[in-house]
Amino acid sequence: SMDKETSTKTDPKAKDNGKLKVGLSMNTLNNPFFVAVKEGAEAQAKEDKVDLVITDAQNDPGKQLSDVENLLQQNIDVLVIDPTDSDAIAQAVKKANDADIPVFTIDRSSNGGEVITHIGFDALKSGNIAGTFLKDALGGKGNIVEIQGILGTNVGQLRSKGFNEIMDANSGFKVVARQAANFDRGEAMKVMEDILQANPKIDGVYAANDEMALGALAAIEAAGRLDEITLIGCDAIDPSIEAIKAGKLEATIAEPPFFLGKEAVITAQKISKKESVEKEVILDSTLVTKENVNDVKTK
Amino acid sequence: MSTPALLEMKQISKEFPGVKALDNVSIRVNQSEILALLGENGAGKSTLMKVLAGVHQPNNGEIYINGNQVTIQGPKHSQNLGISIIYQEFNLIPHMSVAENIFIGREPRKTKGILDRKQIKHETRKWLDRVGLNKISPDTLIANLSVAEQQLVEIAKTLSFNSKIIIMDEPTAALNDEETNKLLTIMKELKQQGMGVIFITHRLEEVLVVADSIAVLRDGKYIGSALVKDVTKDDMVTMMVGRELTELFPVKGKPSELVCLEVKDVSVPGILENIDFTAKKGEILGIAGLMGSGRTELSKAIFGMYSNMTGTVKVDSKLVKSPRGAIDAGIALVTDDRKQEGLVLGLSVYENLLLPTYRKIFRFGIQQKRKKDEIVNRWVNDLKIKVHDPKVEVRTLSGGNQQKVVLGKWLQMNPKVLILNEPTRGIDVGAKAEIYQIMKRLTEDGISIIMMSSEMPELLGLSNRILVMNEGRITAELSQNEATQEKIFYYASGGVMNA
Amino acid sequence: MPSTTPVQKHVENKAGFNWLSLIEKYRVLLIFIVLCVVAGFLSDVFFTMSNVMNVLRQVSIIAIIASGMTLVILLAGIDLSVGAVMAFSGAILAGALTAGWPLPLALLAALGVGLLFGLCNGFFVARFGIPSFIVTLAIMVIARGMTLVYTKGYPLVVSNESYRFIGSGRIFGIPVPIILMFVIFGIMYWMLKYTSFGRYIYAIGGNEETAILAGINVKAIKIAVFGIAGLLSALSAIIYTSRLMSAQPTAGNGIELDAIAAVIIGGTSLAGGKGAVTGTLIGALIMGVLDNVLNLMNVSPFYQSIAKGLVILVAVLVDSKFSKIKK
Amino acid sequence: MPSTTPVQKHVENKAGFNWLSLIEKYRVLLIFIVLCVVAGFLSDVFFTMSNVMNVLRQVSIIAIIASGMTLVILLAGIDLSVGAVMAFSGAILAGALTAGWPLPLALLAALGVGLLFGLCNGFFVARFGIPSFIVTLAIMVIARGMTLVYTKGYPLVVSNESYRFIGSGRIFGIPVPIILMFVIFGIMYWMLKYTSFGRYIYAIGGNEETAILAGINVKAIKIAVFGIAGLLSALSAIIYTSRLMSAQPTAGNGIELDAIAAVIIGGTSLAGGKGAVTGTLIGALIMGVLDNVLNLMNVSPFYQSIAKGLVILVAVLVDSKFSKIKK
Ligand SMILES: Nc1ncnc2c1ncn2[C@@H]1O[C@H](COP(=O)(O)OP(=O)(O)OP(=O)(O)O)[C@@H](O)[C@H]1O
Ligand SMILES: Nc1ncnc2c1ncn2[C@@H]1O[C@H](COP(=O)(O)OP(=O)(O)OP(=O)(O)O)[C@@H](O)[C@H]1O
Ligand SMILES: O[C@@H]1[C@H](O)[C@H](O)CO[C@H]1O
Ligand SMILES: [Mg+2]
Ligand SMILES: [Mg+2]
Repeated sequence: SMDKETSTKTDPKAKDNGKLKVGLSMNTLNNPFFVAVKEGAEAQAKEDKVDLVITDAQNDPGKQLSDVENLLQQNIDVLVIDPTDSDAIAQAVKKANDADIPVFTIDRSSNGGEVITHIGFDALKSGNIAGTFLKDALGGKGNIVEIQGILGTNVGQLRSKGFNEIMDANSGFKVVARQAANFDRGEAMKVMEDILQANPKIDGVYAANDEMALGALAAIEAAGRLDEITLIGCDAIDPSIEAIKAGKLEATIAEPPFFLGKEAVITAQKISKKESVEKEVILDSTLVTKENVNDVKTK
Repeated sequence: MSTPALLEMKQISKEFPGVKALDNVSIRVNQSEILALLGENGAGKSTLMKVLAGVHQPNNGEIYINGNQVTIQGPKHSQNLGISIIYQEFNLIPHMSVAENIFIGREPRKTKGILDRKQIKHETRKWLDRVGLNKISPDTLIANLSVAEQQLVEIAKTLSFNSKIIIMDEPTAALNDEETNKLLTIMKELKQQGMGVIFITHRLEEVLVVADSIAVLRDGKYIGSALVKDVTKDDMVTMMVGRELTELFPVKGKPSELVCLEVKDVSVPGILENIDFTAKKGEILGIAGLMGSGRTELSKAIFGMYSNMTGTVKVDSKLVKSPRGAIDAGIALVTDDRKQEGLVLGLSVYENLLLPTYRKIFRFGIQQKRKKDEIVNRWVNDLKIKVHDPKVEVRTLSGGNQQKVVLGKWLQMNPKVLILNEPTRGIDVGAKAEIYQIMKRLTEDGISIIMMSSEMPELLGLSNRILVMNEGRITAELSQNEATQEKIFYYASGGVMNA
Repeated sequence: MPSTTPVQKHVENKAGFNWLSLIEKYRVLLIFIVLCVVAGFLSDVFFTMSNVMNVLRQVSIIAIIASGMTLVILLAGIDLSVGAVMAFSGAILAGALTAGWPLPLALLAALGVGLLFGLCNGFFVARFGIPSFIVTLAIMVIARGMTLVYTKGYPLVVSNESYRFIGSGRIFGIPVPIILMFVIFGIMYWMLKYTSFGRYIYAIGGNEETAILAGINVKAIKIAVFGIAGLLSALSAIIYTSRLMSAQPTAGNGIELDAIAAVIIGGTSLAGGKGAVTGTLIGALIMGVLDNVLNLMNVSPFYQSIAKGLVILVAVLVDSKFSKIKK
Repeated sequence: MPSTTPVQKHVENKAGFNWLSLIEKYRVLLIFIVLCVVAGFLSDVFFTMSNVMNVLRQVSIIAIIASGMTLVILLAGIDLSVGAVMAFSGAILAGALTAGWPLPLALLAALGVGLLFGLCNGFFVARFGIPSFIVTLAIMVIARGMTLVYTKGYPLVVSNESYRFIGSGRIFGIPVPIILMFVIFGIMYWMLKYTSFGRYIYAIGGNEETAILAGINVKAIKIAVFGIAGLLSALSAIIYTSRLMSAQPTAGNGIELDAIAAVIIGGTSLAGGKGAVTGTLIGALIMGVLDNVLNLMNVSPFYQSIAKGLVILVAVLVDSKFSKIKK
């Protein structure tokens, strides 16, 4: 026989204070983007007096499955998952299905099981936007550097794919360096330093998130090559907004995580009240440049 | 009232789990006196000395220095009280230089914390000269010294403390005659300078030469004291063993004519040169040589330990190429360094005894308990290994008893060739006699024994034939009738054999 | 790093010796029991059958890897590559299944790959005497790279439904990973205690030179031990991949530290020659229960790691207080 | 794990002895030089002054941490907490600057925090005899948690412009981090060779019991050594944070393994008592050059780790071939 998860839902004692109890399984909190998702969720939960139980899978899908198992032991009403990996999370979603706990995903989707909804961004499109920005800014030609995220996550993969669709479509572009820096600022700085050494002429740099963009920026600035390079990141976290205002970073893509977190808790309440929700909510990824940077709200 | 003794230990008791190592022991040492502390293996000699050195806290008893009672808090405190000790087990740091080892913890400094390396070396040379190690540089790493050289460094280190009381726990066990004599002379000098020396040894001749008085322990109990001039060697033995001992050496047997071991043109670059000899079934073949002559290396070469060896070693025409092959061919090797090569200190006596046999008594790799128990019981009894339970870690045994475990583990293999490198190092007289008996029995069964030994009486008393080595070569072969101490020394120090 | 003086080692409490030695022997178990009792007080879910199964199943992957790690550490070695080898074996398994290999063959392929990496570790360690830390670090980096190349960085989905049984099935109501874990520990326990292979591992870890001179084929045993560690990494990969029904390129990231921690908490000495797999099992359980109860109590993730670190510290502290022979 | 027979230790090649012993002594350096020459062939940028400075500056952070790690390993210990302590010290520094503390005070605070964590490691290791692996693992987890709590998971931006000098400034054209690195290694070299503190580290690592019997205050030295390792983690944090002008909660993640690898590649034995910081510096440089040249050549990230692992393996293999005293 196969595992059937039984939630301890019937335990009356655990049902303390009659509040709605939402489980939020985060893929990682070792990344400001996801910390902001968490904070958005927490802020909304506080506002609406919702009990929020958060776990951190530390980027390990196996741990995330365990986290979900542990959450299902705690008589939650709704389960929200920000998956580490879309394929692997299917098993966790199925466990929730078996336990009859309504479940939905945010940021990254699930490739299996039954989710009530998915709220997130389109990573492929995000990559497209970045590529298109460079095309417009550089007139479709020049030496390009791509700094990739964690190449074991679909966000990392899809952003790269989306970006390179544009690169490939424009024969004027030459991707002179393509390196991974795992969504980490320090690693991106180091990688960029080396790339700067190897390439006397660089026109555009795409970093798959803002943390890496800021790391690359540190290297570019130290090398005194700020003027020659057009740099775009992704996420629109506060320091990159500052950098755009200061004219050091040309652009980023707003996928404000804080609102994603808020949206998650709002949706969870709707579900518990049996209100109808869209099968899929793709939040808008918008390009942020000097022109519209003052309109961007991150919190 | 007479002047108080330099050192007095009164009613000292010390217990270890399952063992009462010391039971109301009292000894006394005066200024300018050499006291020999005697007793069988496991009698408690080292334990008593470790109490004095501050390594063990006694469960009971009092210690007086110059009539003042002291409680020794630890090793450093003991040093400060004017006591220094050569431990039975080496106490050196392998990857540091001789100089650093000698002055560890009390190095001459330029200013606080900064070493005066010149001064350290200078002082070291002085102390090395004193023990006759003048050819060794203070910068040599301990790891590169032979066992004997390490022992001499230990002695140099102890002397350098300029203590009032010097304890030497079997310092001569690893030394040959020449070095031993040098040490005995040093001891006499120390005595003349007014120091008190406590000397532990199993070689009673040394006691007669150097000591003023003896104190004897047996099974942790104090048996008695005497002045050396009042006792004979036999008296001492009787006090130690509790009974009289008959002949130490058994009558020599007659080897067969059948060759058992054949060593042909064996060379190891830089170590051994053209070694060529055979050993017969039932023969005890002694190997003599000075320190560094390559005896240890020869034993290892026969055992297949050098991958760069040329020439051949055969047992009953079976070629030996590795230790494993050597064992399978029927060679057993008792090495001279029991801590490094003989024992797994963290494992039990039981398992140490069985280590080389496991392969044989395991059926398809699975143990057979009854067989194992049988073997262990037999050898613990035969060799009188003093251990209250064979399951205790071998590290808790006294030095001599550890050595017996090493012997036992090889003897029970029923070897065809038994190589013994310093087999009775640290073994008490009683046990020695028994080991010699066992060797005799083995030769009667047709085993051939190769024995490297620095103990001349042992070598002469047991060997049917003696090979003498010098600088990695065999310089002489002496039959049992020709062999004398003088001849051996002549060839060992480079003399050539005239054909 | 031993820090007690040789003197202290010998200090013995006379009275109640047997009682103390019992505590000493089972001290890790005691700590575990105390932890469980506390966990039971803190969360009433903790002792429910479903949660107990849950914890055991979660622990199984680390525990199986830690059992192999125990052998390596008994040899005074270390294996940092277990996590990376786990990822690669999982990828091979998923790849094979996707390519249509029958399940048994795919499983064998995964196990074979794990074994191969392990033997490779063992080979470099035994043949060239390179420290295992650096060999297995290099192999770890290589295996990670190979996994990324093979998977192109994407997780590989598995659709073979009968394979799901290994990670999520039950036999007599007990989840299969738990059964596998106990079987492995049973075999390991027996092997270390009753076979010459097992005893040689202790001898080599205790004093390698003596072992060589006793005619033990030290190199072969080292190679075998690393091979077993690799094999068990692959077994963990089989469970892990089945649990997720997909092979993750990042699988087993950092699991080596957890496995080593389990071994050490379980009382096996990094210096080699001393320890047992029973301790390792309890060590792994301690860490698993800790994770579980912190989650059950809804401790914020940031504070969880602080709490986890503190409990580990307290556990080894108590352990060192109970143990007379501190290593 | 030593694998060579004791015999081999004694094997000495008589002919050309001095030549061989020279190779043996400087073998790590030789390997490094070969690597550089190869790197020069593969990329013509490699030997430009600006790239050399670039590599050295990049290496400085790991190297400084590795120098502290060398002391710990010489004591037969290990310190897994260096990366986490680095992250926490960096966060404290950024926090202090943001709170308006003057720069020197903020720097002292960071160094103090690093020192404190280090002393804490040392205390548990020395006082209770707990294996350093597990103590520092626990402290690592705790420090990571504290960093996350303190920073709430976000990087802390630093705006003090004079602070930027430490990471990005130059003195006589040489980047400050490089100068700091060489100063630290100079001090370490001198200390290990010419002070009693340094020699006692070797003594304790070589034979702790002997050291105790010689009256050396083993506990104090252990605590001091771990303290130094913590202090140097903080110094690395100061450079790292200044380079990014922001304190990263994830700073130093996994740096402990790189630092340990540098120490081992540099020839220091994990068993303690043998080695030197000069080797560590070269070990760190080998790893830095490797990363740099793979990036310069734009090797795909998937293949980079395979290449890196292979080169490390080859380096230690060649090293073990040259070295007669294999440990
Ligand atoms: N650390 C220890 N733990 C347990 N038992 C010990 C320990 N040290 C010594 N013993 C036991 O105490 C007894 C006395 O040992 P000791 O080493 O003093 O003997 P010894 O007279 O020096 O013998 P030898 O001549 O063999 O050196 C032995 O039975 C030994 O097993
Ligand atoms: N690793 C080494 N490096 C340099 N010299 C060494 C090394 N090992 C041993 N020696 C030297 O080689 C010589 C041979 O030592 P060994 O112990 O083999 O001699 P031996 O003939 O067995 O004498 P004994 O055992 O009586 O001391 C010694 O002088 C020693 O200093
Ligand atoms: O979308 C997120 C963010 O861009 C983050 O910076 C890295 O992980 C991705 O999943
Ligand atoms: Mg003794
Ligand atoms: Mg010898």
